[in-house]
Amino acid sequence: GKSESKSEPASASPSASASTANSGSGNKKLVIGFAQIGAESGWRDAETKSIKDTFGNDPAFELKFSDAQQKQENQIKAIRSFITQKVDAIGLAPVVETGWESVLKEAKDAGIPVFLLDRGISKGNEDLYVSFIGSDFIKEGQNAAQWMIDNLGDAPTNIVQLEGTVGASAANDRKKGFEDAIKDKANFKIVYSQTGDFTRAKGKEVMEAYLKKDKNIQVVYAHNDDMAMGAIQAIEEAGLKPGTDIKIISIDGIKDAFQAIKDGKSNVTVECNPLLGPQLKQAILDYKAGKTLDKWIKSNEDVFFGQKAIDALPNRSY
Amino acid sequence: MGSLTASARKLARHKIVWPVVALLALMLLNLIVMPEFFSVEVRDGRLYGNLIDILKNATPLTIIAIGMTLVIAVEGIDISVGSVLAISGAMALFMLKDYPLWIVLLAALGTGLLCGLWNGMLVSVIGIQPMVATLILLTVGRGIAQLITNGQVLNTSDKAYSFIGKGQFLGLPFQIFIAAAVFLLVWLLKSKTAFGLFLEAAGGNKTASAYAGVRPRFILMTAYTITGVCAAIAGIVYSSNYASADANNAGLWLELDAILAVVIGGTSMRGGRFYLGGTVVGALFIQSLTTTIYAMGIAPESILLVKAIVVILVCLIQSDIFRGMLLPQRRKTVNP
Amino acid sequence: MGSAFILQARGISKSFPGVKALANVDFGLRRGEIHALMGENGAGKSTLIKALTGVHKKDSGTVLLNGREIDPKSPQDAQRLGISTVYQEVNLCANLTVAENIYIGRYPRKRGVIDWEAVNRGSEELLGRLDIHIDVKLPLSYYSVAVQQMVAIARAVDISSGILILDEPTSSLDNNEVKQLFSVMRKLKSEGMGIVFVTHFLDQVYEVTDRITVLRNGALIGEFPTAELPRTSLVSHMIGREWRPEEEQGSRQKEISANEAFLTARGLGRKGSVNPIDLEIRKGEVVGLAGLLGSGRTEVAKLLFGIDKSDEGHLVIDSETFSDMYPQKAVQKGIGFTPEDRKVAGIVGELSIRENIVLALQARRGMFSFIPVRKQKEIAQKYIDLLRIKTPGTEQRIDNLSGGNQQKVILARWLSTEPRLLILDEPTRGIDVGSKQEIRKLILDLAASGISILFISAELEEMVACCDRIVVLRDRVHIGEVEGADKKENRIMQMIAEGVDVYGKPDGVGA
Amino acid sequence: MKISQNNIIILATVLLLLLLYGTGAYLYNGFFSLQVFLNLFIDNAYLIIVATGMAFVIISGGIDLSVASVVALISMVSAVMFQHGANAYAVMAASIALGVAFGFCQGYLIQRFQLHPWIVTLSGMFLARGISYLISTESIVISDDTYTAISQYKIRIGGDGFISISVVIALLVVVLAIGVARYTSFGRSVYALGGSEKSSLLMGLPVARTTVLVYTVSGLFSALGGIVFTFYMLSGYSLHLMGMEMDAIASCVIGGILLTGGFGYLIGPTLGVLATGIIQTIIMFQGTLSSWWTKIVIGFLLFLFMAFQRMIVMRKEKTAAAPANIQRKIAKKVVNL
Ligand SMILES: Nc1ncnc2c1ncn2[C@@H]1O[C@H](COP(=O)(O)OP(=O)(O)OP(=O)(O)O)[C@@H](O)[C@H]1O
Ligand SMILES: Nc1ncnc2c1ncn2[C@@H]1O[C@H](COP(=O)(O)OP(=O)(O)OP(=O)(O)O)[C@@H](O)[C@H]1O
Ligand SMILES: [Mg+2]
Ligand SMILES: [Mg+2]
Repeated sequence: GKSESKSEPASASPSASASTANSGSGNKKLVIGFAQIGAESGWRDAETKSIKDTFGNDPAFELKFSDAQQKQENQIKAIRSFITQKVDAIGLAPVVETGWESVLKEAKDAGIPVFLLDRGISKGNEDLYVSFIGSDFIKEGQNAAQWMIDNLGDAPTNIVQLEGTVGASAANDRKKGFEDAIKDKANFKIVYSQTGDFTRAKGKEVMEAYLKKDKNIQVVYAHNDDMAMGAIQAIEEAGLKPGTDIKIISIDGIKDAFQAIKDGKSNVTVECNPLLGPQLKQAILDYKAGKTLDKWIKSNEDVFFGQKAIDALPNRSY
Repeated sequence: MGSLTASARKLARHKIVWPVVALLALMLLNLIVMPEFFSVEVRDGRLYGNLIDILKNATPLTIIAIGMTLVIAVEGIDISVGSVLAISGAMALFMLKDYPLWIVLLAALGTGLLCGLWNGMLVSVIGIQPMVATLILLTVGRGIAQLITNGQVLNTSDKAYSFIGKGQFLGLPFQIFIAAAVFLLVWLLKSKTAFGLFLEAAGGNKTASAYAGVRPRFILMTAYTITGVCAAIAGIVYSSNYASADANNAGLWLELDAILAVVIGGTSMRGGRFYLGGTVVGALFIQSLTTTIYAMGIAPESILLVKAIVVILVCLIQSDIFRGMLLPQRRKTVNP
Repeated sequence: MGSAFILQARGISKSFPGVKALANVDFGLRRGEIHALMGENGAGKSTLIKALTGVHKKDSGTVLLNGREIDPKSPQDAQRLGISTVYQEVNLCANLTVAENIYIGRYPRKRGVIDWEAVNRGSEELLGRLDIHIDVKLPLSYYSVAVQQMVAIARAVDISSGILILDEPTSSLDNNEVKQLFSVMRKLKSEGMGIVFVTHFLDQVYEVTDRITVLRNGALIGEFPTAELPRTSLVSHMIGREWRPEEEQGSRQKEISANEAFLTARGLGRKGSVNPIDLEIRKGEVVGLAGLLGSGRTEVAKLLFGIDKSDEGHLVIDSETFSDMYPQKAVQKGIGFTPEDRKVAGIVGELSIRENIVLALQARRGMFSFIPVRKQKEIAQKYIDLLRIKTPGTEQRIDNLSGGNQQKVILARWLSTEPRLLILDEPTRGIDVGSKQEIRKLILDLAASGISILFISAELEEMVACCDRIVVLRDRVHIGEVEGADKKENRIMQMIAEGVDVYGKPDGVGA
Repeated sequence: MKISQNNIIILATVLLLLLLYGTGAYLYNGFFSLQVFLNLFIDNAYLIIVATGMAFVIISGGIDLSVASVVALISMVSAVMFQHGANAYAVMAASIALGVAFGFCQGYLIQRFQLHPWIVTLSGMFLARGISYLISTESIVISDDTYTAISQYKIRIGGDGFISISVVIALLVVVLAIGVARYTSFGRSVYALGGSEKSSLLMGLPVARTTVLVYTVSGLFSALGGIVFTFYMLSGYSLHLMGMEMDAIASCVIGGILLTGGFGYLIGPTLGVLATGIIQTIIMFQGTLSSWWTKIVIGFLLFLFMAFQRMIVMRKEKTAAAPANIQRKIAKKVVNL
């Protein structure tokens, strides 16, 4: 306890000087406040790490990072606190689309630009932020479906969908994108759809139950890789071959998914890139330089399967 | 006839009856709606089926609920069990890379022991109220687990370690035997030593038990420590079953299920008498409900609703007053 | 006056699982009388009261209030009907202040909100009438059982309109409080109130009551005018066999001063609680602790047993010196302690009689030398028989026992540890005449077999009869000791009153 | 000098709050500003209200785990009602009715069937969330003019500081609660019930009614909290405030309310909320902690707070002397023996 509290004033003093005299002068550090959702998954941690590395390693910036423990109220509190600390820009990964009007308006009134990361906010509030940097969950769902349509053709296909946490926007959109894309393909049928809470454990448990019930399953579509990893275990324990007997499609692109594709246990992972730090930094610099920015800066993403996935594996950092 | 109803009434007074009835009712429902639910076949020399899954997946919950029973018996509560599970799982997988299995297991169990001691100390020595004392570890514990895993999901392919969670023994999942062993140990502690008596006395009336020469603080400490160790065992089983340690999600909200299992099992949250057997049945009931929900294909949005209604029904069945209301005519015949 | 019944109960029956607590009992309370309800422990007195006031649902029978049938469903109902009751165990909320306990549920109001001024003033007055002068703004838990009992009485007296029921209100009061209570009761009686009074003190019955109803084993034995019922026949009715007054025990004469000391306290004290005290208890000696309510007797006992930590002085037990005593160690050293407040510090309500009895024995033997259940049952049964505890079996929950029987179980708990020193704080509280004598006899027998006893009782008479030596406390200070010929009630009282040791210092007592 | 146990805890808590706040102000520039302080209230108005409602339940010896879900449900119901063009005041009325009905049902189940509050309110927690899910799994924006206006209205205080209407509501609610607890029969019955249910019954208190009412009050406060929270968020979402019930309980406990019932002041929850709020603010101003260190530090600060609080209380308990006046009076009585 002691050593900690001793070191704190030391680290706090430069930030204090920065935040008091930050306005405009180019030589001063730019103070960025980032309101992260939490650390609910490895994906999220990779995003956090990317942001910390990007700004932490750049002497021109100072990062104020806040972890909201998955709670919107905490994110709002964090933004309020950033406003009172007079930061130069705010980054926000909104935990949910709605409910940001008041606080973002306060930020706007205070003249602080806001950048959204990896998730958007509800329509009609475009004037409250500068840009949204991130991917399109609906598109990810569509991409997942597209791979299936491309590779499985017209064969009658029964699908198990492992949904994310009920109510989470990633779950809602990945479901919507996927279901819309196969709506008019009669051979694709989602036979079971259940939440796996984005976790391996639940993914496995749910899949176990379905395997007992039904022998006629061709595809597992999981809203994230973790649930797919769980499902793969369940399929193996049922004496079937994941990736062959039952095809595995998932989203996110974590390292384990690539490994699974390499091992032949999974088929495809749709990337959802968490490494948004550099793009955020660029956007802030551009904004400070007075450039006009796209409202939606898409993240660099891809769909990985087969050899492509195997080739990419060594470079995966999360 | 008279003696039959008399013995039925005597039976009804046993706390274990109602959780068993609830479990049977749930199974009956399954039997009617989906007979295939009960099919058990032999695959690769082991039993395979929903019932086996229920037993298997209920293991971590059962083990933790057994610990929780002890804490609740001394009028306490431990809401940090989920976090402790996460820490011990993370610890195990983190060490597995570099250390032999027995050290890994000892370290994981030791972590749980320390966590339990910490909770026990806060509650019995410093005197912080149990829910908040364990809330501290609930918060800190996740942080520590994430610190160990560096925020990533750790994986393992260690065969020996995987055996704990995935292995088969006598055709059954090995974890079932772990749960059974934990139950047996705690049961022995309860009924072959005076621990059970002291625990119930301290839970029933701390002052009076202190006056009788029992040391309630020591008993409290022990109860929390055992719970910590139970959570650690559950953490090992859990991480081994899923071959991964997920610091963020492992054991999330498990404390609520554990408390539910204890209460469904007939132990009162007000401390005192506790029923280990009831707790096990309660845990099995909760897992059966989950598996049933999956097997029935209930929509994800409705799961909570179903769970809420079932829990209330089960508790109502356990309430003498409610049963009395349902069977008013029976009362009259009982009394004269 | 007059013989008009205000409360009349006919054919009341009540069973609990395994127990027929009341069988077809009639009871009548007249206007302006004090009516004693008598019976052994477990006779059904409290159950009758609870059935009348809606705590228990009676199985059958009718209750008439002023000739009209009533059926109160809860104490609240009964109160509304004008029946105010002090139940046997103090039933107040220890977390609330004294004043609140008196006024809760019927606060005086000012502008729609509770008038705390009036509450505090009113309760001071009410307690003043009982000659209790305490800070009414402190939580009730600060005060001893005796004070709590007086508070409960004050509350009930103030609520009552028509009928007042007092279930063993005097069990832990000393003479002075009892006197005050009686004067209040007489006043209420003269105002036409009917009062039901339960007690095990025969003196009190004859002092204040007009009529006696006797119960035995849940059945009505009869109703008698007090003046026409001699004591011996009252007791005979209660116990169901011939009672001879000569059964009253003789007092102790044996010389034990030659024995060596078992326990010696040297300058043992605790700030704010007990002034440093020297105390010696020899083997086989019965030492009494006398003093008024709040004089610190209980606190001395707690210090000796280690419930409260002493902050000065030390204890010598069997020539071993201890400066920090705690109950477990005390138990291991062979000390036993029956606390005065059995509800808070004595029984573990949820557990069975068996478990309550073996608890201390087991604590003494430690966690791992477990007494098998079969053996536990034997031990429990032995003491149930020895102390004549009225219960269907060893597995009965202790809180289903009558008050007196619970007290016996606590006594059994300590007897079963075969202690070398037994500290008895009001052990005969709430115990019926017959059993009380047996317990006194037991104490003497124990002492004869070499066990030391520290005896605290509100009844000086009882102490004088049992003790070899009596230590007198006043305001938490040891002011003297009496033994031998000095051991007389009035001398002790005088010592307490004067606050000094008027008879000089007996040997072994320091300043 | 008499300080009852309640007072000590409150004093200790206030002392520690000042200490905590002072530490923050010392360590971080800009921490000691009016608005940072006012933000504590703005951001936690709903929590203050909910925790105060919870305090009644806890003092009565019960617990209410459903509060967070009820708040979420109310945000959801409000949003849906607005979608169907309801009037803002109708929505508020409906919210209150919903909360009260919900609380009443829980109280009824607990009282009538003697079920343990943990279980009933745990089911209530599942139920309220479950209903929210059924209404919609998506979050819904609220764009009602009245709500927006209330939400954005700023009440200026001392120069450039401001608070929201919600803060005023919260403070009013707290004052009201303190009054109810101290000056009404209901309030006192709650304390009695928490002290001993059996004694309360034998003393003739309306135990059944009080029990039901306590949960109804908690439902009402959850509804008020829900309305205030809806102002704060202007959205309905079924996942709002996951786990907030623990925050509310913790606030009560930090504020000196005993979970075993019978003890505590109604100002306690507010102090508790402020304590956790300040801890969070310190962490935000610190601004370099990783997610996991955030958790560890929050827990550690919470631990320090509780440990110091206990230490102060224990010291006081030790030195608190027995009431001295009783002995004097008794000495006089002896005369008439
Ligand atoms: N709730 C209960 N459940 C079961 N048995 C009970 C219950 N209450 C009382 N009894 C039994 O009823 C009988 C009468 O008890 P009661 O308390 O009326 O005795 P009492 O005359 O008041 O005795 P005491 O003088 O010891 O207070 C006892 O045998 C007791 O064990
Ligand atoms: N925790 C406490 N705080 C303040 N006062 C207390 C506390 N405990 C006891 N007292 C008071 O201290 C006084 C001494 O109590 P104690 O029980 O030792 O007296 P006693 O001599 O045993 O008398 P009796 O048992 O007849 O009441 C009592 O008046 C009691 O109210
Ligand atoms: Mg009685
Ligand atoms: Mg005493």
